[in-house]
Amino acid sequence: MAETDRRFFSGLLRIGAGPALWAAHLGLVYGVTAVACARGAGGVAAPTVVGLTLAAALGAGWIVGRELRRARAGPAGTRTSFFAAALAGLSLVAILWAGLPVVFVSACP
Amino acid sequence: MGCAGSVTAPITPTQTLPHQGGGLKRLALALVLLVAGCGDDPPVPDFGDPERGRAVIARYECGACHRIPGITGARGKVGPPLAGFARRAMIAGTLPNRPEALLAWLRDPPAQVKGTAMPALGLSEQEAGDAAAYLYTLR
Amino acid sequence: MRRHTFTRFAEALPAAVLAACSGPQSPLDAGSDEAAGIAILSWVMFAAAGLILVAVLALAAAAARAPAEQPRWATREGWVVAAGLVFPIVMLSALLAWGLSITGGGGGASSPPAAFRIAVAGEQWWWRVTYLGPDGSALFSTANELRLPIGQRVEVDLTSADVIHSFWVPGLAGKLDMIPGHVNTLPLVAGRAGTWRGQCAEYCGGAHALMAFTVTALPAPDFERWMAAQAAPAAEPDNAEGRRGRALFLASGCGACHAVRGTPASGTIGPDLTHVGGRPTIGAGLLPTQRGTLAAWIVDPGHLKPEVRMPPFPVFRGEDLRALAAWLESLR
Amino acid sequence: MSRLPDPRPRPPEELEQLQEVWRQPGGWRLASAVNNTYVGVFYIGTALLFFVLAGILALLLRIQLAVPENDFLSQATYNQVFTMHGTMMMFLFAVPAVEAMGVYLLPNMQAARDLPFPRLSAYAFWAYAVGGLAFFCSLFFGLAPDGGWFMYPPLTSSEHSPGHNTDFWLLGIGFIEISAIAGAIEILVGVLRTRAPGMTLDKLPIYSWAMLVFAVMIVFGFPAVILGTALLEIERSFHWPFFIAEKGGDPLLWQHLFWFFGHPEVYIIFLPAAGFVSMILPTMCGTRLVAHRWVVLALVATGFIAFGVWVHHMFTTGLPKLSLSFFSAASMAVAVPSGIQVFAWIATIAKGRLRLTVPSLFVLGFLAIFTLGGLTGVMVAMVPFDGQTHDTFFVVAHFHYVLIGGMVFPLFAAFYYWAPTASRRALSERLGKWCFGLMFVGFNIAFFPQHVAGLMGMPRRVWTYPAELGWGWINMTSTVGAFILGLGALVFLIDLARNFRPFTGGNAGNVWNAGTLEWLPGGNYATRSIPIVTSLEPLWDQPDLAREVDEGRYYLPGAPTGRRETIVTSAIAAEPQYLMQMPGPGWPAVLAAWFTAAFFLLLTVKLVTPAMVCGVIALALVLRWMWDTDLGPAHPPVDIGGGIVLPVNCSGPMSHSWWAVVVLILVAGAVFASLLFSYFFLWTVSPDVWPAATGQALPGAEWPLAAAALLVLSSALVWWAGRRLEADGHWSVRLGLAAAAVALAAALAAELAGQRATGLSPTDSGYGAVVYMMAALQGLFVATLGIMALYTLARSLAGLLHRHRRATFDNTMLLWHYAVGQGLIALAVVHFGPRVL
Repeated sequence: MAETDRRFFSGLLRIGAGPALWAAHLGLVYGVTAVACARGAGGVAAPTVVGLTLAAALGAGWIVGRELRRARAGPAGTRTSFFAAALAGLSLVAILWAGLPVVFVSACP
Repeated sequence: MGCAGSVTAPITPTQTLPHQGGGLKRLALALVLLVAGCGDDPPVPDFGDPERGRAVIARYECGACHRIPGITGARGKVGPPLAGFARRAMIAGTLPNRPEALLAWLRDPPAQVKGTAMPALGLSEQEAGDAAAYLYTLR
Repeated sequence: MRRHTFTRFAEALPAAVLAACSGPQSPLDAGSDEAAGIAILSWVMFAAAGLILVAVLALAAAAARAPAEQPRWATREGWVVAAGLVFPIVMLSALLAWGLSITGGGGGASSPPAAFRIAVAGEQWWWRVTYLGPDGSALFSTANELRLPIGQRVEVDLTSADVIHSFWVPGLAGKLDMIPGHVNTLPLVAGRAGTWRGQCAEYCGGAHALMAFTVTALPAPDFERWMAAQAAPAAEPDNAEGRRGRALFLASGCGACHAVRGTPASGTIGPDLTHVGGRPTIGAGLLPTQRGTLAAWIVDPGHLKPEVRMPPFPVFRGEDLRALAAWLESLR
Repeated sequence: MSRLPDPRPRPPEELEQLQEVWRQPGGWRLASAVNNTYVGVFYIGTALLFFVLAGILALLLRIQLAVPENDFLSQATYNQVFTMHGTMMMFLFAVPAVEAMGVYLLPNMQAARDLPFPRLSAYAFWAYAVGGLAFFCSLFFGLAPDGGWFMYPPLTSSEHSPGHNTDFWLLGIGFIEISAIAGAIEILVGVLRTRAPGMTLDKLPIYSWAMLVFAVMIVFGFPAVILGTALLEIERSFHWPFFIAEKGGDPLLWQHLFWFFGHPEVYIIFLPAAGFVSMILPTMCGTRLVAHRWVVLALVATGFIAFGVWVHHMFTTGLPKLSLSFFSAASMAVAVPSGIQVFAWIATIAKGRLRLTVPSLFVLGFLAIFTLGGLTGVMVAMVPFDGQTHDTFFVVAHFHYVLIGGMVFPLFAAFYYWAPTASRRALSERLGKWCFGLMFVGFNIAFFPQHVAGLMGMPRRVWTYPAELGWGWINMTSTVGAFILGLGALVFLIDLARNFRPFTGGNAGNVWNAGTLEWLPGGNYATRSIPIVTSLEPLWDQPDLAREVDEGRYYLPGAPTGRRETIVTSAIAAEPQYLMQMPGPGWPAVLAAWFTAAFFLLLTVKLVTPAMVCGVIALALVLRWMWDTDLGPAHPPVDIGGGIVLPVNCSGPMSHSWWAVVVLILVAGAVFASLLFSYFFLWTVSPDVWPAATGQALPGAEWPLAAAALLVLSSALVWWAGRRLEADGHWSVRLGLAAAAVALAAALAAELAGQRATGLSPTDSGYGAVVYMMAALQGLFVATLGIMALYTLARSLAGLLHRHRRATFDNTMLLWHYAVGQGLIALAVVHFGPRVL
């Protein structure tokens, strides 16, 4: 693989990290709730969702911080850092929003 | 038509029906009837108001059995279609199509024609009059 | 020119929305606390959306007016971020929290226990309604109508006999689907006396458009009377026409599909007709129940409701048809 | 690079040769054209045809609903017509239209001579056109689908829809799946690898960004519906109960699969349209797009988040409220990027001086309509509100605001904006303003009242309604508006007929004074020479660029290898990597599409033997077309100007075909992931049909272990053959491939034999069905790779496969390793799953 292609794929990974974290979080909280409710174990859903949300939010926040530091460090790849940081920031908001329902809504009907 | 809302006298069986004549004759007859209908001395019936009749017909769902022009959704096929009712010679194939016969028929069909499938729906005299008035607008 | 179009459009908005706030099947004409809560949410969202729309359009119009010199905000990225990113996030966070509190409000431990349960099965294209006793056994079965005691919480178990349907009484609650293999439970609490129209909300083929029902809320004593009457078998006909109608019904095989408790008719394919004359409608909200519409339905249901499962019975004529319809009408 | 533009005179015969190489066939042979400027226009025209046809269906629906208890259309006809309207608008108009615009515009915008796989474009177009028309004609035989455009089982199961109607839907969708995936591969590789030198990702036109996200979304979104339609057709034909509740299937599985595709689909349609707007506004305002990087960010973010909102179509299915709320939150999140774009556009309008041309009007109309559609979108994302408005006319109004506002208005803006690049004359500004006015006013009269109808309780998909509900006046208003909207579309068609003159060899030129490369002068060959790109709007920043490009002063001013060719560049920095030779007009791809269409059509009406004949012919034609590819270093390296010498064609990870196979593998992986989801989903809802509950025996460990060993062996053999190819050990390559194919097939046979030995049948239960479906999917790869192995062998025997000409082998190898990996995961899930779950 050419050097330029490697840069392409590593950039892709950095940019995709935030959204991937959001997607994983959404898939996990949805899956946990679905299985817990289907198997009559609704009690485990809420704490798990809270834990997953905190972990994912920390992860997204860490990506934002790291990319912002990178952007400040030098001009090379600033654009990648911008996209990576902004997408991770948006993902952070989306993760917190996805975790918010636990406060208001009981897990299973 | 300019005569909407007014009610004309029903065609009696003694009159020649327009569809029995040739083209020109039919046209002439139609014109005559039109003039008769819109003339200045229409026999204003005292038995009902066609607009109220429309509501009566809708309320009693006459459209479940009959196709009735001007009534939303009235497309029943159980009974005969009522388009051109005012020009009908007969009611239920046996009664002469006159207001008094129609009123009686609407209030209690089985009492007029024993074997009819049309049930007595319990129309009041006023309702029957209004419904009849509407039916006579169907020319 | 543009500005005018926009302004006019914006002015038309609230007027048109206002027109929708009533009607026999309007979710904004609330008959329960739940529906009222959703209606409030709706109105607040309409108002906020109206304001935001007007603001955006006004901004676009101002921008398009080609000013002598460009406004300073226009070239700033920060402005786009503030208006397009920060503002939506703040607004949506608030809306989401409020919406979630309404979502979470319905169930939970705080709500009173259900007074009783009703099983409703969607079938192409009508509603089989079974009132259940405390032990889950069927008390009686009816069709295309529910009656509820005012102020009591009732749980409706929703199932389907064939395809997916959706149970929706806008005046009382949001809709909930009826899915083969699933039992979905919808709590209903009617806040006042009244009758609401409901309709199947998930396309279920053929006569989906003609699959409605009514829900009537009654004061407790009236409701108890109705329950007792429904549980009783069909009344004995008190005249010759009625007896003739019943005999025809039983002799013509109607009982293969329909049950009339108190007679040998015990079919379960179609609706239980024990008290059909007392139901507001026949054909699942299609026509008011009267002997005329019953007669029309018996002779040619497929014309009134295309693809209906009931076959036509043109064998009933004249007096026979009248008798049959009269008997059914008398089953109150 | 500094030596460009090259001031020296060009050889006189150079332009003539370029024209000759890119000359299009005339007369009826025009149908064999594969060049994007031709296929793109055919494609757009066909999409427009379906827009008109589906629009006429909409008018029929509106006539029926205009008054209560109407009987203009019968119930059965209405149900077919609304299903066809939705299906055609979504699958035969919207997706193909934006894809077609991409095929037409992207190469011009990136100053490439064509997209990297011209015949694939032609194949995708013809399969779509022929299949789509056949699908439409089902209406005339009463065979049109009538289950609604999202075809929920069990309404669409063989029990409740025994006729061919549903099969026609599945057929129609099959075509769109094929052509959408083909188009996505084309566009993805095209955007990443065929750009003008110097067009780094910073300088990539925003429309290219939009199409990049579009293509990625198709790659990950369509597989869910591909699998869903396959499962439904298999259930209908062979009674594998994926969606039948009594047998442990679940109707909701379909809804998950369908909406996992269906919601991203909305953005698949919207993003390219947003791309149009971001291209048109700067031109019309004479200024650069404000917050450019934020707009790109918004496109990318939308592409991601759109995959997290599918459940918001299922808010009323009785899922746990907490689960619903997650998706309510995600639906909020997807609104945010749209906000960024809207304000970036407004800022751009404010920054520049907006010329009120027809494209500008359509863009402004879009802004108004789409904003309202977005706001109602936020409303229906609220679970309680959706409970009341879901499946009502409120939602009908909402998605027409989003789709017509968000896609059709920008598309019309794009038609008016870019017509001068395809036609000798621009479209008429006067007629265009009428068209816009009628469409804008008609649209709002037609659809705004539908919000109100929904709030008065009117459900969607009802062919009639009772008068006493008071919905009559609203529906009448809506119908009047629909006809005004239709009139607007008619004005557009008149304008097209009067002014649109494509294929004349010339065009109207840069009439709007735009800054991007599609406005460079040129012919069928695109631009005479390919410029170095140094900014986002090169035509604004380099006033002489157009002239210099047309004088051949930049890269590749001729056709040095004597064939059609374009420069392949690296994905980020757009550095020239090699020169790709491309095919000219030809029939194999076109005929292959026709026979593919015939195959599916005949299969739908259960004429199996003729269908198989057509299928084999189609396959043979595809192989015939492939035979001319993988040219190897057919020509010594070429000096493209500016001191750059490029090799001709290329194998390995740098080649465009390798990238295409990678994309194909992503598609396959997404299909497989959807199947894995189905497996676990069915386990969640119906554990009672799983072996733990039924006592169903599981195959002994020897079966999966044998299968796994064979899979690994097969991969190893292919890897070894690849090593031998490097040494030109031809017989080892052939033997290795043949043995690998046998091992792959044997692995599948072992898995099937193991399952059969337990007595499990796919028709038993949802469990049996999904277990055998894993094997069936693997079987598809065994068959495909078997054919590819034979084809590779044939090329080897014909002397067309060697060390420097090995793309065919590499692509087969890549897919092979993927299939082995997929097979191993499937074995693990199928055999471990029931033991641990």
